[in-house]
Amino acid sequence: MSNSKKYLQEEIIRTSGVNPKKCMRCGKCSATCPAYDEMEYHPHQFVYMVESGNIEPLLESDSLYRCLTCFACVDRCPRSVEPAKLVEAVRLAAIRKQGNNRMTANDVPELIDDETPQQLIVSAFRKYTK
Amino acid sequence: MKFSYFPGCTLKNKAKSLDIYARRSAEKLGVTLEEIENWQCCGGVFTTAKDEVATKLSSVRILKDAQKKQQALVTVCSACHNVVKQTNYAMQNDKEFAGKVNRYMSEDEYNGETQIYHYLELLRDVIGYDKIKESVVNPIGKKVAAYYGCLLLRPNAVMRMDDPENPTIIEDLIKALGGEAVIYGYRNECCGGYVRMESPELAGKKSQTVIESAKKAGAEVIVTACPLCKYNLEKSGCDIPVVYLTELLAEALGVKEDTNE
Amino acid sequence: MQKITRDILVEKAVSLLENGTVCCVLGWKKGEFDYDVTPALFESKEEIEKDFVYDDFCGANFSKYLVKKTIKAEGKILVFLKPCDTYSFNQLLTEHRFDREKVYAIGIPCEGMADINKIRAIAGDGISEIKCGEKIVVDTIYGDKHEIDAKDVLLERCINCKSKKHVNYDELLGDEGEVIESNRFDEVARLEAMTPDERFAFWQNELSRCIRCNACRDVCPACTCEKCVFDNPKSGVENKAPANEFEEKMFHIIRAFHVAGRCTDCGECSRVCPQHIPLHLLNRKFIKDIDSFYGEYQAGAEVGSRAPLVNYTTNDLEPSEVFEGRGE
Amino acid sequence: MQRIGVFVCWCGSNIAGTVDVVAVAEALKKEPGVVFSANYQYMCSQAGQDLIKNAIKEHNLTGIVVCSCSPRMHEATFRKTAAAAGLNPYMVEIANIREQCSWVHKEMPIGTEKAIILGKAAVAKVNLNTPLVPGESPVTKRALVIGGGIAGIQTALDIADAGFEVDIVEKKPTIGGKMAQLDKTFPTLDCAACILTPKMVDVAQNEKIRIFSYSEVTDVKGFVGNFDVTIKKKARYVKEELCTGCGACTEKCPMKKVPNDFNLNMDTKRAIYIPFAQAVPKVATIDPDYCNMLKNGKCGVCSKVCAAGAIDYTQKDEFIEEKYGAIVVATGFNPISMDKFDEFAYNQSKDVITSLEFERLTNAAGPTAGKLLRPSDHKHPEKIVFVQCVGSRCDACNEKGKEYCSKICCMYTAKHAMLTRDKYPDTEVYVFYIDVRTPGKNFDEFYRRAVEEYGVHYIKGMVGKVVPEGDKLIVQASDLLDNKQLKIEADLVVLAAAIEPDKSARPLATLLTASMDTNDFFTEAHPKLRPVESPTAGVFLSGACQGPKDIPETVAQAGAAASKVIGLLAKDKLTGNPCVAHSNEMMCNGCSSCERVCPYGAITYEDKEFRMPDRTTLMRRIAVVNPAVCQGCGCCTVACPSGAMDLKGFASEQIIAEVDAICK
Amino acid sequence: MQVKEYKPLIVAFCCNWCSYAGADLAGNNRLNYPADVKIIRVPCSCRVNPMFVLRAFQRGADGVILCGCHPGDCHYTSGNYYTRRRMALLFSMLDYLCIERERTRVEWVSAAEGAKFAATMNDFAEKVAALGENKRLEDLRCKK
Repeated sequence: MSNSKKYLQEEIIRTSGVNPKKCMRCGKCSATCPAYDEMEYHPHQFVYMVESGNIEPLLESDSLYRCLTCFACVDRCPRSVEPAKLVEAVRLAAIRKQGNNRMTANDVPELIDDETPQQLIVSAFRKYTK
Repeated sequence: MKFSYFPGCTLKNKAKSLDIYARRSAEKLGVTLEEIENWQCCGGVFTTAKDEVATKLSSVRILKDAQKKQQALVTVCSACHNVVKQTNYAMQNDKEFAGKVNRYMSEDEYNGETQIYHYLELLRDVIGYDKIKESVVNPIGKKVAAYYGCLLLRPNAVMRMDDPENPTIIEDLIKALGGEAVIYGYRNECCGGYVRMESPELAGKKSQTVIESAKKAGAEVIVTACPLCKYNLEKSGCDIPVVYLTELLAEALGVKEDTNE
Repeated sequence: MQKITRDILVEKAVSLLENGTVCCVLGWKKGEFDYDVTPALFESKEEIEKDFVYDDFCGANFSKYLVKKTIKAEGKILVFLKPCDTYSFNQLLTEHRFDREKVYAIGIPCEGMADINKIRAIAGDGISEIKCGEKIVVDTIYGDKHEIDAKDVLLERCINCKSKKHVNYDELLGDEGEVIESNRFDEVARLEAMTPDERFAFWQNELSRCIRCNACRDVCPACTCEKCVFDNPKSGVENKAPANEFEEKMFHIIRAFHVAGRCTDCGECSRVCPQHIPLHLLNRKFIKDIDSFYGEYQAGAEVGSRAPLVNYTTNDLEPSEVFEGRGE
Repeated sequence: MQRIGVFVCWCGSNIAGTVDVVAVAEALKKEPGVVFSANYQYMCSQAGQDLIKNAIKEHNLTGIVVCSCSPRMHEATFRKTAAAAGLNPYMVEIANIREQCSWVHKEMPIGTEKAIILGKAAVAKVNLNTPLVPGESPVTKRALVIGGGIAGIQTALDIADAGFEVDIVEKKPTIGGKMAQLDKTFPTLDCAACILTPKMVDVAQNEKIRIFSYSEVTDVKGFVGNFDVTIKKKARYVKEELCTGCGACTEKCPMKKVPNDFNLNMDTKRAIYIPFAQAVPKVATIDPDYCNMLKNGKCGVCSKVCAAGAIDYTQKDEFIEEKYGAIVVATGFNPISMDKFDEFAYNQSKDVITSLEFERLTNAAGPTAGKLLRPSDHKHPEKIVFVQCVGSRCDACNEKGKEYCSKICCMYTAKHAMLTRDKYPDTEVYVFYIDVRTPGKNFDEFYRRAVEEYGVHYIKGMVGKVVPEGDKLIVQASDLLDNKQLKIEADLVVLAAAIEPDKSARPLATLLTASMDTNDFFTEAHPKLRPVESPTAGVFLSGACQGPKDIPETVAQAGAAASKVIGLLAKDKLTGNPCVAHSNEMMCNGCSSCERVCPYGAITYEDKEFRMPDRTTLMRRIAVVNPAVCQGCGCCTVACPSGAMDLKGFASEQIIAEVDAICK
Repeated sequence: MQVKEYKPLIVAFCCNWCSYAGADLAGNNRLNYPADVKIIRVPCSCRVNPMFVLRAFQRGADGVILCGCHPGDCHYTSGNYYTRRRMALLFSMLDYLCIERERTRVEWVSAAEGAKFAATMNDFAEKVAALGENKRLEDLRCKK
């Protein structure tokens, strides 16, 4: 593994607090995931790809923004791997890069209606911007 | 009984009824909710990354304010509750994180001492469903589907509210209010949450699954504690009413129409 | 000044003796000097009324005496226990050293006991009379009179009192106190923070004064062995007097290790040491280490608790890890 | 003063190449107590041993030191040599000058100097040696087996076969255990009852075996060869000796709504019941929680219909005290509770069941008479999903499950899947697995048959959620190889629940002072070399109480445990290791420190009367070591504050003498 | 003047079941370690009384090492767990009294770890040799 890959991997493991080596590849996270069908890479792949250092494809993938952070995988994982936290760390690694904000304030008016709760807007900002 | 109370931004705006009925019902049940002064938005979602500090400070401030008043903190909105509770858990268990936060904060150290109740826990554990049952004046008399979503119950290691896979806390409340609780499979499945912003289709699909499941089980009304859940369900073509559980409660307790106003 | 007076204790002792609840009373008796209070066994009302004292010099911890006295006594023995004494009392019960049924224990409050050495430092030599009251009033043979505030001359162990709570008694006189957050480990921490050479010099200075009088051992409530290893020719460590320079150090390490996990930190060893060696700093080192390695443990806090040295967990600290994580 | 002989071995050039053996022998001759010293090429040879024997006799030696190879090599040899010459074998000490000297050092002067020091240390020790005689204790030639499942049954039969009396204590009203609840057994698919019930009958008919059913062990005292055990016979309100097992009472009892635990509460029984037709003993038992007569004195039907007059509503628990030489633990296992795994909806739908419940559903004597019908509506299920590893292989931080693999689930699931397809070819069967683990004779072949011949769909992946919807169960699962999330509309979901030791094991272990691991499985004396013995002498392990096991393994271990018991009971007396702890009662404080650290429970306390110099007497509490139980680790000697406790053969004095000799 | 080369004196207490066998294995494999190391066989590391350690220092040992089975592998199931506590506390106390901490050690050596035994002894002997003679525990008042 190249140094930059290794650094990225360490960074993600550190910020997520997840040890992907604990995974026994049962796939229960992906079995449980409500956003599975919309994802290019599924929760168990996140774990496996972070473990093997193959993180670039994840950084580029929309899958990062499909995770609903519903914590179902965290609760059901028999190995306490907590895949959602890993997805979150990879997402942060992506949007923390300069110019990688996925949404700007200008986009908002178009996306909302009269009933949109504030909660949705702030949540989306937390998720899509740094 | 007095508690510190954090309504959160949506409850001051689009979800006013969630807030107002919570307070009225609490008063009726002998509990005063004292709103924290000068609170800020919790941020809507909890960022699990250990190095995210600034985004969690507003939650810590809320918790510290409650601590200063020596009160337990009550929240109603599922999202606020989740964020504040997860932040508090991190303050208790992640020394490094707590250290960083405390360096930001000017005053005394905070290490997660504040006790947090979701409004439902306040009803179940502090007031008691028996007492609520006695106070009911308008029994609901409907088939009500409790919609938990994800934020109330998970992650269970932090939330510790109920069995995350087979919860009863809302169903028991519905029964106490004279309604019939409808059990259905997707009551703890995510509505699609914030993804509504970017992918209404995904959010729509998730919400429809929930709606269909509830309807199949015979629900006449769905209750939730989360403004975003309500919004998502309603935007996804839900043809049965989605109401806040505080509204249901206020109605049953006969305080929905405030005679003082 | 003590909150409870001699008269209350005497009245209590006499009534329990007269109504037959107890057959004798373990209490404090005036010695040659006012400050020289000694433990004594009183068997009659007259003896008690004549000689019983209770003042700022009643530091003696009676728990140990119960080991021998209860075996001989026909009935119950009345014993007065200050909060710190009750911990020793419990520890001895844990070790089955006496029969609880043969003791009537009265917990009495304690405001801290006076250190005669500190009084001497103020009043000088030639103390002829000391009266304990609101103030400690000292007369000397040279005609000087000193009024001293008891708070200024407390024993070290009382300054760092760890508990005002009685953990065992049949009857309590006065109010029950609380376990106190004390600073008793500060001095140990200060020593730990020294350079090895400084610390070596410190201990060399202290321990080299030892005259092996055995006062520390004889007063220690944890030292109740039927036969002490230092008196046993077969133990390999027998010695009566320091034969060479190593041995007082050896003596004190072994003694501290012997009581490790069982020492309640009553501080009697330092109180009685005629050479003023701060022996409690050895015992407290063990207590501090035990607390930090294996979780907090207070010997004698409850009867029957399992002392840290006769206990383990499978993930205990390794001896090699002892020096890690101290910023060294 | 001892008269010590020193014998320095050359071991060819092994020692003599690096150590000047003559110089060693000469130097040691000057040590106190040494009266003879010799060197020889091979001390362990016959000639070498003769040299030692002759020297012992000729010089009236009271102790010998052999400077040679490791004591682990020849200590036993030289002890025998000494014994042959009339010297107590424990008066022999070995100085290890080969493995720990000549072989690890290169230069002669260094090797020689060290060998002399090691020799001096050995001489110093021998000077303080005392003759030791191993203790003897008699053996009660009877065994107790706790647990009457297949493990206990097999152990009892094997022990009885060797001619020893055995008692089985079983807490349920009948022996048989889990195996009696099973339908077929893998990998041969013979019917469990057909192979188990004959063994149960054998037990009942064997004159050497007594069954205490509906009974529990409440107290154990004593030690290997001499256990005193108290057994509580719970009141069953039926006189065992009178009951004929005709079953009339169980048909007439008006209390019909009693959950039938034998069928895992999937149907009901009466308040007076016989668990199943082949129960042993075939005796009725009244459940006091449901019997109206016992609860409020109103009924008495069973008493009226019992021709044998066996019903006795006034029966009380009875305590029996028995003596045994050996105890076998065979307390077995249970599936874990599924309460914490409700993503699988076990508590939400009757049609989500555990594998053991599935066994009952397919068993001809089960609640559906062997027809596979769903518990909710008794319909025939058309699609069944089996979920493997439910609660097994969980992370230590995971508060829900067990860390270990439950071992038997892969095989029984293959069995269930295969039998379902065999009997109901129209039923689709899915098995979700993480790994299929089949290490056993004919096991993998069996699993392959399920896939290849019976068309069971094995899918690599786990089930994430089961949603009851209408009369279906929506099973949401991963297909990892196809990288898909599946949603299967199933009629029945079967969970392969992890297994755990029976709850009665932990308190029993405390009674026996037998050690357990964190999962409450009993620990072996050695995981490889002594797998059926507990570290506590005289306590043996049989079956799943030691770890998850299938039937063949259980039976094998049961036989192994029995052979160990037989080996013990065949002896008239037990000879112990004489190097055991010993307490000097004059110095003992009775403080219990030694007892707390003893891993064998070898130390007890007694109050002893001491005569004092002034002719008075006093009672003191003192520690007493049972030499038959002590294994000689010496932990107590350090825990003892007064130094009253010492270890024979490794006494403090002796070790200090060695230290002194080395540090001189 | 010729100065005699300083050789440390090291006492090693080894449990019979693991470490003593490990030492034997080091011998079988001819793995060298200094002859300064002298082994005393004990049934279990828990037989070693802190007094023995002090005795060795008193009599001039420069280093004392205890070897036992790895935690969890004790022949007597729990002996080494007690050793671990006793020695952790003893060593900490010796350090408190300024006995150089490198003079004491506990090492877990299994019967299969001949190489570890030799490596441990080499390392320990080297560290002790670097400290020089044990003076502090031998003599307190005179040798300054």
